[in-house]
Amino acid sequence: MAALLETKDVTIQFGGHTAVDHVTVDIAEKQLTSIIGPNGAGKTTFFNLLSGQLSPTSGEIYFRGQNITKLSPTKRSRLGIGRSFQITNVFPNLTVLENVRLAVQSKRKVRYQMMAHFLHYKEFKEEAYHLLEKVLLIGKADTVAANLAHGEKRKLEIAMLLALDSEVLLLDEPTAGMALEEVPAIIEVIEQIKKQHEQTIVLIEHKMDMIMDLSDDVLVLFHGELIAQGSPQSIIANDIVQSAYLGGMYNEQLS
Amino acid sequence: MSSFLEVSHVRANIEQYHILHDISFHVPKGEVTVLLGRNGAGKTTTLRSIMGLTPVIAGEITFKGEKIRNQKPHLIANRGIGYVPEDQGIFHDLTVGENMRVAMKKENEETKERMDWILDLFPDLKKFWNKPGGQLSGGQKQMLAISRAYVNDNELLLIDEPSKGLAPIVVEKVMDSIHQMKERTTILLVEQNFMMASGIGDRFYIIDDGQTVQQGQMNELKQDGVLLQKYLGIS
Amino acid sequence: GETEESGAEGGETIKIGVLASLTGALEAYGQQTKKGFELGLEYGTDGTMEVAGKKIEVVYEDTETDPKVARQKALTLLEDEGVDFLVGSSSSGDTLAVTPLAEEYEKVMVVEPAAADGITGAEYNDYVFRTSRNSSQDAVSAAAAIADEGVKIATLAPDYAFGRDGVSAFKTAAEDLGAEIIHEEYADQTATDFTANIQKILDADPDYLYVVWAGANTPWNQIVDMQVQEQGIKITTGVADRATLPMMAPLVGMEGFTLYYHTLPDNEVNDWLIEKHQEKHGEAPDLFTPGGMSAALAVIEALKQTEGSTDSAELIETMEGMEFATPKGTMTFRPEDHQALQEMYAVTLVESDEHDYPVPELKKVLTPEETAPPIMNGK
Amino acid sequence: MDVLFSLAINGLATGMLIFLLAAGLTLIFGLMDVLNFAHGGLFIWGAYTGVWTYQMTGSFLGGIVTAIGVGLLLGLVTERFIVRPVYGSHVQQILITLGFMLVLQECIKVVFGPDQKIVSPPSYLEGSFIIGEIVFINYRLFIIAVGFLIYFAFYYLFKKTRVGLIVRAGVMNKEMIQSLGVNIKLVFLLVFMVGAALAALSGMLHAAYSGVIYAEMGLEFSILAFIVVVIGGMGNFKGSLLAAILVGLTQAFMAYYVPALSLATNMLLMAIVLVFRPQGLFALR
Amino acid sequence: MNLAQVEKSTWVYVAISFLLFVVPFIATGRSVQFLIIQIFVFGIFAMSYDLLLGYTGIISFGHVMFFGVGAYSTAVLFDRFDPTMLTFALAIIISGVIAGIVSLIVGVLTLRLKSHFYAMLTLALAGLFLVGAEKWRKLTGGSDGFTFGLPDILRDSFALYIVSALSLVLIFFGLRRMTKSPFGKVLVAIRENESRTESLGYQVLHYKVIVSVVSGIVASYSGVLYILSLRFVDTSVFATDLTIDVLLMTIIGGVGTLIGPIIGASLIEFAHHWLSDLSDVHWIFERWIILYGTIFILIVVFFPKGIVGTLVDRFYKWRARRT
Ligand SMILES: Nc1ncnc2c1ncn2[C@@H]1O[C@H](COP(=O)(O)OP(=O)(O)OP(=O)(O)O)[C@@H](O)[C@H]1O
Ligand SMILES: Nc1ncnc2c1ncn2[C@@H]1O[C@H](COP(=O)(O)OP(=O)(O)OP(=O)(O)O)[C@@H](O)[C@H]1O
Ligand SMILES: [Mg+2]
Ligand SMILES: [Mg+2]
Repeated sequence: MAALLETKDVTIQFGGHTAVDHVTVDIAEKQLTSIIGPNGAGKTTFFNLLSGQLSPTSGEIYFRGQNITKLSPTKRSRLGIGRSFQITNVFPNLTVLENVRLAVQSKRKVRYQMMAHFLHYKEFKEEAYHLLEKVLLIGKADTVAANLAHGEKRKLEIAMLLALDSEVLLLDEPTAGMALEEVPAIIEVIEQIKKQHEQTIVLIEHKMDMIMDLSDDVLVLFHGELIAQGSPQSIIANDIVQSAYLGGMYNEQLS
Repeated sequence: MSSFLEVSHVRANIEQYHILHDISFHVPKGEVTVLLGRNGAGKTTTLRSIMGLTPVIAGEITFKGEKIRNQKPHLIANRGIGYVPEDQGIFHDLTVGENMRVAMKKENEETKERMDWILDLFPDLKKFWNKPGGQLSGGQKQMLAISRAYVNDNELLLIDEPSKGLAPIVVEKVMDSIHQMKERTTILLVEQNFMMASGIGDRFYIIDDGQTVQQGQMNELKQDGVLLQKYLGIS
Repeated sequence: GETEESGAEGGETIKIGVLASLTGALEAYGQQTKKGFELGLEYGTDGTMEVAGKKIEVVYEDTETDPKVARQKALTLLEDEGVDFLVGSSSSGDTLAVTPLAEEYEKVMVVEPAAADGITGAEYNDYVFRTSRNSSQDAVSAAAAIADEGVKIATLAPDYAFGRDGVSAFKTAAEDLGAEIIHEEYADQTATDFTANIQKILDADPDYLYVVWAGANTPWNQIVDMQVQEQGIKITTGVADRATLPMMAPLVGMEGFTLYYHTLPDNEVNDWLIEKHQEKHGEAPDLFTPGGMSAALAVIEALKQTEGSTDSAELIETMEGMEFATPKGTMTFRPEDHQALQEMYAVTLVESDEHDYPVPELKKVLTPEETAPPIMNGK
Repeated sequence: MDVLFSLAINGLATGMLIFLLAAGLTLIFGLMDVLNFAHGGLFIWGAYTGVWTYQMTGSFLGGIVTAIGVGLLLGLVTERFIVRPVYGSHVQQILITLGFMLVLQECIKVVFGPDQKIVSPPSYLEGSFIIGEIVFINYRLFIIAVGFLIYFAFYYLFKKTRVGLIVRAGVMNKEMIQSLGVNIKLVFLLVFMVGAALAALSGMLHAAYSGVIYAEMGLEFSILAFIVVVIGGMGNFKGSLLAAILVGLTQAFMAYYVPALSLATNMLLMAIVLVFRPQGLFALR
Repeated sequence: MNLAQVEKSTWVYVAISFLLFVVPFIATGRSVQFLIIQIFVFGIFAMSYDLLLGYTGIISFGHVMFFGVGAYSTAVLFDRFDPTMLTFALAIIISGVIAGIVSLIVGVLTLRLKSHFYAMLTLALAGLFLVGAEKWRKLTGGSDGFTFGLPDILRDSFALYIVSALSLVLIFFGLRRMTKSPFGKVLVAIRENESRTESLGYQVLHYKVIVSVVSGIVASYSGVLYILSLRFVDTSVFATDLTIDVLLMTIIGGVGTLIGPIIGASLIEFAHHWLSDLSDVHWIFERWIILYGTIFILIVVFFPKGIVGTLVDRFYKWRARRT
């Protein structure tokens, strides 16, 4: 399968600390790749490198064979790399609907239009509503984003990412803090995308059952290094993953 | 006999919205009590009301027999209640060490001991002692938030979703640590991770739409398939 | 505006609008002008507030030292109050924002105490007469007080129009008298430290240091601290209002000049002013009080000569070359640029028994001819 | 060489004076993040009341004590009634503190009259002496000493206590610091009062330095203080001190060597620093 | 455009605009007209400021530099050339171009900075403009300033009134449309969360520079009108006081609303005018500035989001409570 995103020896250092250490991976097109690893292993940092929030100290990043190492987040987003954030990152004083609408507007490339009234673009709003429905947030469309409960913000975050409709979706712990009963709905959304076979998803999660169910491919980061890559089953059998990431309780559960 | 922490018929509004309608529960000393419920049910708001951060318009909250409803947050905190907020409340520009230092109410032998225990629990914090809190990874921030509440000799801890963003092995450590503290400290927990909740909880309450709708012993809940399915979507 | 009515029943009235900074940074000056103007009217009309059978009405407006407000107030005066004369104001900017209105409404404006040369120079118009001295007159007086063949002079002035103009006028006048300007130093007026500037003056080693200064942040302390006088450099400057005298205590013995100090002029009008001012306000008149009075006297004298006519053409013709008695002796409006030629005073700063601050002592009256500034309106 | 030294020492003194001015703002603006445009008002009230006492009693020290007392009191009033409702909102802070500034400034004129007031240092601090070719001005040496004294006092305070941390934490997340058992309102109040007292003290010291005080001087000098706090790096005493000295020295040397630009010194300096080091010279955040 | 789609508020504004043109037939006094012209001028200036502060979340302490550029371009042109309408047109164009270039350079230089630092840098640049005007006396006349002639039409207060009113109305509707356009929505997004806007695929710096150029040009135009009404120019057109004034007007009216700054400008101009007139009523009011300052304090207390902002808020709450 063709690699959509590739990194070559990507490294980033913060002061003396190497957060991502010579990582070389291929992320296959239209697949769901998961990244796991202990806290502070460099998963989010790796996302930041892919999406352009950070630029690597050394190494290169390719998207469809094009070197994008030096491109800004904006440019990468326009190329088709969209992301959600681990720490909720929305427009706090705008309504939920407006948050999503802004993302839709960007996708439709209406960026510097100063003359037309925004209501002129009704379909943006409709699309935004549609997305809110998908993530079970339709009832909160007119709530100001700052007033959402934590789990609701996570859903909004996902809706905004979906709105961008980008080729690559980078999802950073989308379900952290989401209620047990609502996680399935989100998984459902992800599964649907997977089924459509149109978008490439990269997922960071600490929920192992989700990883096992959804992933085609799993990457394991450890102290910034890529220590394993493979199918979910092979990864879970990995000793280091077992001892240093999952710990005893998970084993008990498995057995 | 009034229990350790008693919340009865609490109602709270945020601006013009009624968020809590009728919240009642009690937390016995030395136990771990867990609040469960879906997103937006009002769990966080309940903890904030206890802390004095969200004003209560009706009902009563007593701690060790004393009314603490709508007292100033710092007075409530100084009664020996620690709080780990949902959004972690890290002081981003302060280093990990400074974050800890700000939290310390006293600096004595006991605190020092506890500090060693904490750093043992979360070695990452030691490693990044001089790093600004804002630069930590999501999970590291969560560890820091928990540690800040551990560093003082609190009688009651309110912890909002501690497992969020933590690697499975760290979740285990946090559970361990709660077990260890149980002798001295009572804990009120909001948790979405049922494995963790059921692993350490003694009692549970389910909150739905601003009301406490169910309560009971954790062991019972684990067995009760109907309840699990109805409120927690677990089958 | 604030109206003071008095005088004859019935008959026509003549309305005068006075613009001054009654609040803000130049408040003190504005108040002096106002008091002087009031007393001027009283003196000029012998207390009747009437001239040529018409009663006089005055409206005072506060310009707040803001050109926009000045213009707004001037319009109010010209339009709503329908004044026949404008008088004012405390700052040159305020004044320049108003003089075109005087021309437009064809009303005579007596400028007092704004000093910028431009008012009777580049920005001159026929309706403007100035009773206050202009910056060049200051400079010429200063030169007259110290300049002589072979005297070496350095200058220190704030780095903006007032300082620059003052120095350049002084330079011309002093060089005419044979002196040599060996160093010009300009300082940031808002700075707190002038020692570097003073250091350079010390390096130049002149006989005299001529200081042009206005505003509150003064260099005097530092001139003393840097022991300028001890190093054989004599200081000279214009003596300003009473509030600044205590600051000049360390400069006792200094030779300089002033446009007014109440003990200096020796004439009836001044005697009357001192007495009345003491009676009314409990203190002696200050720097710009006689100016305010002179403005009033100029207006009254003009009206007397036109027999109460407020026709502007007639007034202008009358006032050009008009002589009128003021607390500073007889002033004359020069026909070419309508600048009043007037006495200035060369003084020495001496300690005083009465006050805990030094006072200027008359060295020599500089006659109007001696201090006549160049004509700068191209006529 | 002598000139260099003389410029340096006078520049240093100016810098110290500016530091005193900026010290209060370092607390209020730098640390507490309050855009306090009324700072100049605290400054003039310190100057006027201090000078009044000094001239009534003849005691310079009395004047200083009065200024500090008035500063504390005004700080209390300002924090409690003006600033407290608007923490966190710069836009509201600008409006309300500017309004209060006008009130403070105008009240000076009501109480003390509109005229400027003349002051001189006490006899024991007056005058100057010459060593070699260099002139040492006594009062400036005194200012330098006071400046260092205050700097070290606060350096020590922040080193030894949690005050600095608590204030910074409180600005970042007020609810959290309260939940940790800190009465942040009280801390803010006290820190604000100390900042106000520093402003008032510097007003008094400045009065005797420049020899004259007037109501409008407040706003003029507070802009300078803002500049120093920003280019020093917000909330950092060391940064403020060094930035203030930098401003003082630059002013002195520019006035001597590049007089044509001396009018623009402060602004140029600030523009250059911010273009090349946008976070200020010694950023804390 | 379908008339039915036009927002209700637009009709209200259109109606008010028409009223503006009736006013000079009622208030014929020149001093009243001058006062209202000042409100228009500062209304325009404040709207341009609100574009930065209210819509994009940028606090600038140097906005006066554009105002001053407009003022001096006009004054110098009228001083050097024959005062004709052609010169006026030239003045508008030249000042717009200079302001555009200046704001482009300033924007590119400064807009990368964060809040306080940006504010202080603009303060510094405006300060340098002031010093420049002070130093370049051949052109500017320094702090003494100079007066200049105007074409006969513009000397007429009524004509100037119409010109200013028309400018205000056109600029108001123009900017309103801009803030309601997709572009304007992105500005608001930038105000709320810059980095998030970036990761949605918007180039934040471009937006900021564009908005600062638009704002600079509008501000310079208000400077042009100001100087026409004053017919005298001095360095005070670069004074920080003016930035503070416009800041106050914007905040008092309510940031993030365009009508707010206009109301703020009216309030400040009128309050100033009336309060200072009070001093004749009773000596107590000689210190009217105390009252003036107190008004600011009270506005923060009773209208925390500015007058318009707070009223709009209350209206929404009231509506929410009814439903
Ligand atoms: N901006 C930054 N400056 C300095 N260090 C940073 C920065 N961002 C991340 N780090 C450090 O890099 C390491 C990797 O962080 P990262 O956020 O990528 O971890 P993570 O794998 O996402 O962990 P988690 O599961 O806890 O979210 C951590 O040790 C963190 O402290
Ligand atoms: N400031 C506010 N204004 C309006 N509504 C609010 C505000 N804060 C919270 N809410 C609403 O109150 C409800 C309860 O919120 P709360 O944060 O207590 O939920 P929660 O049970 O903790 O949810 P989660 O599991 O997602 O954290 C939510 O529906 C939320 O939208
Ligand atoms: Mg992470
Ligand atoms: Mg919650």
